[in-house]
Amino acid sequence: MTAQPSAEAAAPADYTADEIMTVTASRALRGEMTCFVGIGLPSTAANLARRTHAPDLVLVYESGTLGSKPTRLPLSIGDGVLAETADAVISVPEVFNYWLQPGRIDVGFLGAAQLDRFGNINTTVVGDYRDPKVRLPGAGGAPEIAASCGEVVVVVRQTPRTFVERVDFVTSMGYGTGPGHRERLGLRGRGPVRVITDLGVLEPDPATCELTLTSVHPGVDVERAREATGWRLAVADDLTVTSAPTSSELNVLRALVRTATEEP
Amino acid sequence: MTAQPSAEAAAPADYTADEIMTVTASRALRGEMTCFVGIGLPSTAANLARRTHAPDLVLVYESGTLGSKPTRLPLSIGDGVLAETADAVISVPEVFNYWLQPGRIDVGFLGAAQLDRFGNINTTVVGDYRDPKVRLPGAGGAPEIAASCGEVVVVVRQTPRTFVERVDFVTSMGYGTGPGHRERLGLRGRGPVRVITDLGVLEPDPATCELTLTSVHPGVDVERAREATGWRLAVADDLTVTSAPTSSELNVLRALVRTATEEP
Amino acid sequence: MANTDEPSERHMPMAWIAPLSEAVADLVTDGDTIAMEGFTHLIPVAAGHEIIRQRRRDLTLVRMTPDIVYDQLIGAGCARRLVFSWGGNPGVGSLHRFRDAVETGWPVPLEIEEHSHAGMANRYVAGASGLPFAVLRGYVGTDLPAHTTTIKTIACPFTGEELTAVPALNPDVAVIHAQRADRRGNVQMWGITGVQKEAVLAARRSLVTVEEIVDDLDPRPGGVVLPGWAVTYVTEVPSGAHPSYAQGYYERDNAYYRAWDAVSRNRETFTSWVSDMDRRAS
Amino acid sequence: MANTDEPSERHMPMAWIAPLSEAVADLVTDGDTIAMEGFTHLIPVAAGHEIIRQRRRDLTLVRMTPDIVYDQLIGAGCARRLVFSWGGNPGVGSLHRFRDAVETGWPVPLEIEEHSHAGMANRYVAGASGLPFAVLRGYVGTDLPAHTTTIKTIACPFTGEELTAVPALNPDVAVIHAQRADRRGNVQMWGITGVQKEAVLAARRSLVTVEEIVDDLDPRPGGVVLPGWAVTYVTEVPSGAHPSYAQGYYERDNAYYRAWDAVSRNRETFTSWVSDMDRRAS
Repeated sequence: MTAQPSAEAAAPADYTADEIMTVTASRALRGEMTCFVGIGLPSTAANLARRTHAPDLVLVYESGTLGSKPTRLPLSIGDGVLAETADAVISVPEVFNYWLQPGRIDVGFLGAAQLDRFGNINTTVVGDYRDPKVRLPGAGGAPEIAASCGEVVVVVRQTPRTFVERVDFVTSMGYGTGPGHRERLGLRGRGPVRVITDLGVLEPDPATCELTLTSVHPGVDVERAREATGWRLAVADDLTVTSAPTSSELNVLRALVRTATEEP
Repeated sequence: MTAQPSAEAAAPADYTADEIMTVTASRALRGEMTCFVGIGLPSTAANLARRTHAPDLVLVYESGTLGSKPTRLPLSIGDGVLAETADAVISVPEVFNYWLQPGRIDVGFLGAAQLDRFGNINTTVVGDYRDPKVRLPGAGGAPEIAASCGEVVVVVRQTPRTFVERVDFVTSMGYGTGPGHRERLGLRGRGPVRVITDLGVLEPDPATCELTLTSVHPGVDVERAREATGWRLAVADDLTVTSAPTSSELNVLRALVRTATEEP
Repeated sequence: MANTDEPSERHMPMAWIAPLSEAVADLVTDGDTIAMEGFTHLIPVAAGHEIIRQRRRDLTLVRMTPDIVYDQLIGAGCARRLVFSWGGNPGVGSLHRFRDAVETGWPVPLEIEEHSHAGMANRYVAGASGLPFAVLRGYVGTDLPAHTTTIKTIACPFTGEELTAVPALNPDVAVIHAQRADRRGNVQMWGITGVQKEAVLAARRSLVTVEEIVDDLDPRPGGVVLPGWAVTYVTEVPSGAHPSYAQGYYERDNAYYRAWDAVSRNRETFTSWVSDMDRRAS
Repeated sequence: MANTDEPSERHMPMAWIAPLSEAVADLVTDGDTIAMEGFTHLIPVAAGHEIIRQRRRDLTLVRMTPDIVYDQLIGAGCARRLVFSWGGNPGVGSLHRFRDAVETGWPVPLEIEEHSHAGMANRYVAGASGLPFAVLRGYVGTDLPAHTTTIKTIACPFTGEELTAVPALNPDVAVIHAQRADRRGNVQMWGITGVQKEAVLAARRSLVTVEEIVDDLDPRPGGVVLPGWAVTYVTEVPSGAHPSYAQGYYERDNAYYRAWDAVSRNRETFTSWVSDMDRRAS
């Protein structure tokens, strides 16, 4: 996360909060990894990584494409470009049963509508399940991505509405109620190792599993991150400042985003 | 079985016992059927049916070929010609799980090393399982073919060694110990509706499920069939004589067999 | 949705080729359970519109990813129950008709049975396999089992390990869209083929709309072929997946998806969209 | 054969490309469980011969259809246990070395664990899926469950119906043969592909021998691609499936299968066949 890319770092005025979030997320991926990619911000970050420091990153989409190398940013999880550029296209049952479930995927990239201090994710409802205030899309592939990938990275904008003391519904389990909970349930993956937001980076405390601010983006102070968090946010003693996006990262990201808005 | 084909019937001297067995077996298949085909005599009979009265017969082989239309007689269950001429080639798990198990196949065509009066089949061992006199190939796909196909047709040469009072090992269940046994176990298919041999045809008695001689091939008398049977063979009151192969059936069969011996 | 175990009901030598209105009229009855599948690609939208036109009611709609065609069916009052794992307008946002039905019961209350993708995919696999249930590692630690009765635990008889079981899906009718079929009703699709084969094989009856019916299906890389004897009806409906896409035929109409957000946002604009269906079709 | 649950052990960015002797030496250890699959087509015979040459012992050999390459491994004394569903010389007759080992214990006693094809296929599926067992409608009414401890019943938690459970297969090593691979070890096969994908995905380590290594895998109808990161070793072995066939490369050598009957029928001719292996290979 904090490794300094070689190209020259840009000044905060030169990029948006979403851009540093996406660039930071892309840096969480290494070239020798397999990555289960959700659509939206995670997909943008994964495609950026593949075009910058991680050209051998293997992208797996739940529509059944293994090793997609999209030439433009896919607009949906089942975009034709994902199939056309894949090493293999398989059925949806197969992607879940043969590839995700056995723990073959190193990192799962998820978004969230609500997230709590133990990294549990809600994408199902706000309010009561049977009488919801807001009915959200639901689980999709997320519960099993969160359970089975070697580790999980969450990419989400940080607001008090999103970062809540307790999620209204656990759609995807993070650390549950704290240390040992995943292990007691027999979940295979390590869980959310990093939450990357538009303000900084949170990582689980090794002892308590509580998400702790470990890095702020340039120009963001701790107070602002605390205000954007619905629980009493813990801050790491060795808090760092995120390396700013380099101009080359930004150029690649912006070119990539342009490919999505130019419809084929 | 006893329907008289239109072309002229041949005299017994004009065909072998194996030929009338194969022709009779082919007549058990109709054009609108799907047929799960084992290699050897069943495959020859099914391919003969497709080239004579049942051109729309759908052949399914356990190697994963659906709707094969082989241009020559396949020499093995995984012959290349089966894949090249199939409507679809699928994996072996899929052929068993999606196609055989749910009862999508009308008729299963099986052979036997031993067969008893209730149509139970042994292809596993002669003698004791742990200390066998003869170790046979084993089950292959047969147990589930016998359980799940709409009905089963057995094609086997009739000898006292093969037609035994009690099989040494039930590899594939026929009627088990008699009426109601299949139903108690929840098997979905009707079981063996016909055993076609080089001497005649046996069918289960509707009341007792015991295999009963219902037809003898031309020139075969009941005594000869009894001698070739290891149990006290019941004979139907309305015993018929099998329609002899027609010259056109024989011509097609012989041409077909020639394609198998001419290696590609 | 019990399995009838009647092979004779489930297949025939070849599929029937008929016009869409006839196929839907013959296959879909009020109260049926209908699965329309397609994962972004090859969504059977035209068939869904025909169900709206024929004013079917009390349907149980099954789909992993209910998107705008299900929003339309729900808003038009065809459904009383939805079995699903993710409902949204991909890349745009909420399904407003779905939310209105769940949150306020308009136009009719919508019961939901909610799963994950892994669970739904395995429920179709069990249905296609003639099994009453499927086993997976799923739902553990989530709140889904507390709200969905069709999620249970099962112990491995060899290791004792606890896993999750979900019941088979055996819809009355599966509806999918494919690129091509031949005159015997053999169906061919390629690109992302999702869970469509399993949906058809799990269902008692099926309808496949296709871009075109051709004399011969030349083999295609990545092609999946469903034999005609495993399909009930095949119907030629060019652009039948619009606004989703059909690889090799047309691209996704992303503008339609974006425009749907405004059309569906309030009941009045949606109601006039439904009233205008016949006019648009002609 | 327990699942180690170590993803890091199971994949890497790409397969290693190495000579056959090196790959076998690195992958196969005395006492391992080895699955060599191929359904008539694409049988990994050359790899089997290399295991004989390296004099591996006490192997548990797994294969749905043990045919002559397993007869050779068994006769050469490599195996102490066989897990299978059909053992024969297809179209010819018995496997004489297999029968000699089972009936008389020569050259070493051979334990057997016997299943049906449906059971074996599902055991690989469970192994590939990271599940400890699979459920099927199988074995009912047969004598197999009385002699095979790895067949149990299981009740559906929704309907109470009794079905059959079999444990996952997770071999130490899977060995298959394919038509082609690219330089990253992505493997492509077509024609009858049997249970090979499942065998590789179920195994801890894997070896794929291929007819040729090419720069690019152009798509093929019916082609199955196994990504290089799911495979441990890829080795170029032209004619590596002989005497079985490789669609698009060579036909089945039926004369070899027939001739094997005489070679294998007695211990002396078989023993000299083994002694002559190195001479024939050079």
